Amino acid sequence: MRYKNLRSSLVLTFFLFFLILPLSQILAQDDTLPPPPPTEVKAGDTPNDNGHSITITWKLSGDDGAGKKNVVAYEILRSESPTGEFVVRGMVPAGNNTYQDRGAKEKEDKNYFPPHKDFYYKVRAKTLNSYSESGVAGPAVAYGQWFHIGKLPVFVGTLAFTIMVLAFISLARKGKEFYVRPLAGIDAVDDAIGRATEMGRPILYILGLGSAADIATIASFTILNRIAKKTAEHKTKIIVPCNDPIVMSVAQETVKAGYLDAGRPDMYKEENIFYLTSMQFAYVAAVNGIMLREKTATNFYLGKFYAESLILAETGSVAGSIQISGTDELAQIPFFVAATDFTLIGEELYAASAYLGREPLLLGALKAQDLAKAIVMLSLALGALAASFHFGFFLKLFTVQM
Amino acid sequence: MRRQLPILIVFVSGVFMIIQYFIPHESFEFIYEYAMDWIIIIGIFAMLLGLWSLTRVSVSKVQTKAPGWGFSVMTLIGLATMLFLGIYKGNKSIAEGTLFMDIFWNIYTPIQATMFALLAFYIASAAYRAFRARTVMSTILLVTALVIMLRLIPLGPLSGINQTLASWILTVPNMAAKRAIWIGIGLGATATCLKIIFGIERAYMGKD
Amino acid sequence: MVTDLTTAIWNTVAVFLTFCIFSFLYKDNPFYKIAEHIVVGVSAGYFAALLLWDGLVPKLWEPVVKQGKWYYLIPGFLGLLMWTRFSKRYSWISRFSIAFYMGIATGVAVPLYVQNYVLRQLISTMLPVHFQNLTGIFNLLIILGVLCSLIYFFFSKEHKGAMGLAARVGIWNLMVGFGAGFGLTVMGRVSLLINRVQFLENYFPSLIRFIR
Amino acid sequence: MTFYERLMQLDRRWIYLAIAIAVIIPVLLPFKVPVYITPEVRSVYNFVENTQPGEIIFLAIDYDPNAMAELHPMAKSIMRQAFSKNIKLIISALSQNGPGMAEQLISQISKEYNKKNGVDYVYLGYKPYFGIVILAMGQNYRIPFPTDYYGTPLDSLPMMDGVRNYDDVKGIIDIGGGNITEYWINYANGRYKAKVALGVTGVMTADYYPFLQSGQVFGILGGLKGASEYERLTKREGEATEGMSIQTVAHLVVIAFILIGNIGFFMSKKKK
Repeated sequence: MRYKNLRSSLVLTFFLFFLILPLSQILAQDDTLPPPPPTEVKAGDTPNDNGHSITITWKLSGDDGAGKKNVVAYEILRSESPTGEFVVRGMVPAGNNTYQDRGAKEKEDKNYFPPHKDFYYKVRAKTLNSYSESGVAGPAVAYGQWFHIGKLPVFVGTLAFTIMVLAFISLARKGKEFYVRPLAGIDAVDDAIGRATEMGRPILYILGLGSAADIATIASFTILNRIAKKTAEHKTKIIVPCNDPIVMSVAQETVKAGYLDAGRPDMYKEENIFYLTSMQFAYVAAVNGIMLREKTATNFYLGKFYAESLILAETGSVAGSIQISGTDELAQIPFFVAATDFTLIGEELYAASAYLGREPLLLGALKAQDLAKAIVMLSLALGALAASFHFGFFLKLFTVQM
Repeated sequence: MRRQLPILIVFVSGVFMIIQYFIPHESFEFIYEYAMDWIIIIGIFAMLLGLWSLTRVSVSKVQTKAPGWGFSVMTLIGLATMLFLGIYKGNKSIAEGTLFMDIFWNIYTPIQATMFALLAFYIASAAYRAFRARTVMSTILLVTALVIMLRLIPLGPLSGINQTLASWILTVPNMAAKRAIWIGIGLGATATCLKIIFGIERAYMGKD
Repeated sequence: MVTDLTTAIWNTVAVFLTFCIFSFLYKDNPFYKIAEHIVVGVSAGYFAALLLWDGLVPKLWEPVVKQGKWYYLIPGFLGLLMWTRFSKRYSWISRFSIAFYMGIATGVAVPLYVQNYVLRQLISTMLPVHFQNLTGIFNLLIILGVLCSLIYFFFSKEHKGAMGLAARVGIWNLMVGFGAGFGLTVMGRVSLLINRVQFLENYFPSLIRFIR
Repeated sequence: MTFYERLMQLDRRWIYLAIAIAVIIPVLLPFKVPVYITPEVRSVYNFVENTQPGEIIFLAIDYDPNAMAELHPMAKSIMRQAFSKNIKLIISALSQNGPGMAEQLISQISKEYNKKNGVDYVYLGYKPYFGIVILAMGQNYRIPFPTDYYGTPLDSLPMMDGVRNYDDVKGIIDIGGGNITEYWINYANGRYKAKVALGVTGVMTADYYPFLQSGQVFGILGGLKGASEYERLTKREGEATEGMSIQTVAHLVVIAFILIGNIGFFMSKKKK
């Protein structure tokens, strides 16, 4: 089939070269003459997909970007048999030589693309008033893959990092101790809880606006647990208003566990970890009220925050509370840095629970993060060298092809 | 049973979802979509817990006549009204033009827009308080913020220089800062997930 | 625009609530408390109704009842288990639902964070460095900025000596980013206030016209 | 407490009051503050100024109502400038939700200057696949648009007589709120060597400056600020100038308070 295709396109090229070309020069500006057709059309399963797509490639028409330069677009046509009726499946602008013919995976969908079925393709080069068609390519069959080759760098990265984390944790388990440098925001936590105790005022802990599926919120749970333990030891009240019912449920378990760790399960009060509303600014309005009326001595803002970050931080500063913040939401870090006393920036938020608990296993995971960072930095330096000296292959190692 | 089995569930579902990402086949695509629906559906059911919590806190304020209990009555009325209006006519209850949506547009929306607008005031007071040239770090913060804000101020020929400087800040050091933070977040978040999946961090599950 | 009595009343409510919130700038007061408490109840009720009709119905009711996807009963059952939290004695059963929730959420996140936050940022920072024009030099500065800022995030090494210097440059670079982020946002926040003032500006004349 | 210490600890309500005044007064009593005209805006203005009456400029309105606040003032100023100089316009609207909005704008401004459709301007309207449309117009406007927005064949419009493609217009000004802008640069300029200038939203501005440096575009109007500069150049101040004046004053207030805080800080430190 392919061979025949090639031959027909050769014939066509020959024909074009000796007949159409001189003619077209005579009728130089006449767009009614068809352009040379696209050649070497190939159709095959789209790699790394769910099995509802075929990729078509071709060689550009002679008038695309060269010759008369009057090709505007390519149309891609499909048929179920080489001689059957071809229907237009899509169009791409001139200069492009690939097209992915994809469809829905649901059988009931109008645009359903059946896998494991033979299809034939043609590509049409279009000018203003005319077009020309390539030979027929195919049959091509769409089928799904069981591994996404383009995601290999992600796979390797994930696997390597997982091994590093587990390795350092097992080292820690064997009793190896890891040093961690002091972190200003963390050192402030003890002082802040102590201050609340002295003043006899409650501590406010805000988990942010994220759901329990946001990793920043999950990191915040781990910090909340350590802080709840400390507040239980100090017999200080901790208030946790939530904006998501699941977050509330998990926060209740987390705080309760903290009180148990401190040996004070009797002091745990579920009603202090409550739900307000899920709507952003209604929630913020209520938290503002809590800060001013409960006169909280210390406010923690740790998790996912959006525009409300600054409203909370400014209201807290009006109330005279000590404020410790941390988020992975890039746009909000500046406001926390400006308006709160201590800010855990990005990765520091994720490291905080290890710092607070000083549990060796978690410190081991921190060490793994540092090792990964060192590898990233080394790769970056090598990558920059590779880019400067045009070693494309090195960059490809890190490129994810979706 | 109370703790070990949930930890095992986290491990199995977590590892499965990681592997799923690398398999483009449609059977796994289906599982992914199905799993995301699990999260949504569990979240929807939990809403009743949320409503119960809000009601209980408000009612107990009213019962104990805590300071400002009258305001809690307003919360309860607002909640009950919206729940009733939002349910009594089936799924037509939340269509445009109903009292339900009128309340949304004329009570919720103006309050949320005004809360949002408060930021114009707070950004000014935060800038006043925070941007003092106390240390090298705060001076850097202050100077960059000034350069960026001065874009909008006519400074004659200096505006041209400031414009160049501002767009350099945005495209060079600002870009570098973002990238570094993102990489750090990527590693930190991944490590946090792994700690959850492998059951090293399990406080969120509660004890007993 | 005020055109009839209903909109006149609604608009007046909206304007009143707008002033209630603005009054918070002076200090906490009963008017703010009114707006605050109403909006908490109203928004929670609104959200719950929305979850019911736009969440529960299309995600659970329709798949099971209309499309016969019985397997959607499993997450429905896990959802029901969350309600064991109403009882102190059986609340531990809700852990099964939470376990699935957390397992799925963290599992989905791992490769995405590795890909979008680590690899993608890494590859877009692998820029060619040269000295033919400013771009090549700026690329070098970006790379150095990223390296120093990453050193700042090292937890297991003390920031001393060369490492300390790099970490300090790193945190300075981060501060430049934060200053820029802060400065850029002022304009958007002022726009929000302008919109609010314009809302009030439109309300009063149109109310007067209506009363006349 | 000394005077300088007091400067450091102003009650924040004074700051709120200053911001309120800075925003409310200009909304009620419009005024204008001086504006520095950046060269990338001036070059767009000069380009239109130097176009001769009867020549054609291509204006691409590639945004939808979401971006109106920032981009509508640009489109208005440019259309007014062109019509007042009897320059003809070919206008397209390739953003999916934009054509209706663009039509309203065109009919409004053309009435102001008593300009006729088909004679003084042509409105092509919308076609899907903007990449292909932009490429095809480089061949001939009639490929993607056999008729104009109102259904009249281009061949029967007097203004389109002998006007085939980008070669027959003086240049292209694309006002865009999304990724269509890139296609004008890559296709119209990259492939057909048309002169292209841009109007973009504030958040997009920094991303498009590199194209100015590389000479692929000859001018950029960036966000509300670019729009207000343009209004100032065309001596017809409108919404952009008003909005920008408020912004300028509000920014000045913020900067002033930062300075006050720092003066207080330095002076009280000096005393000790």
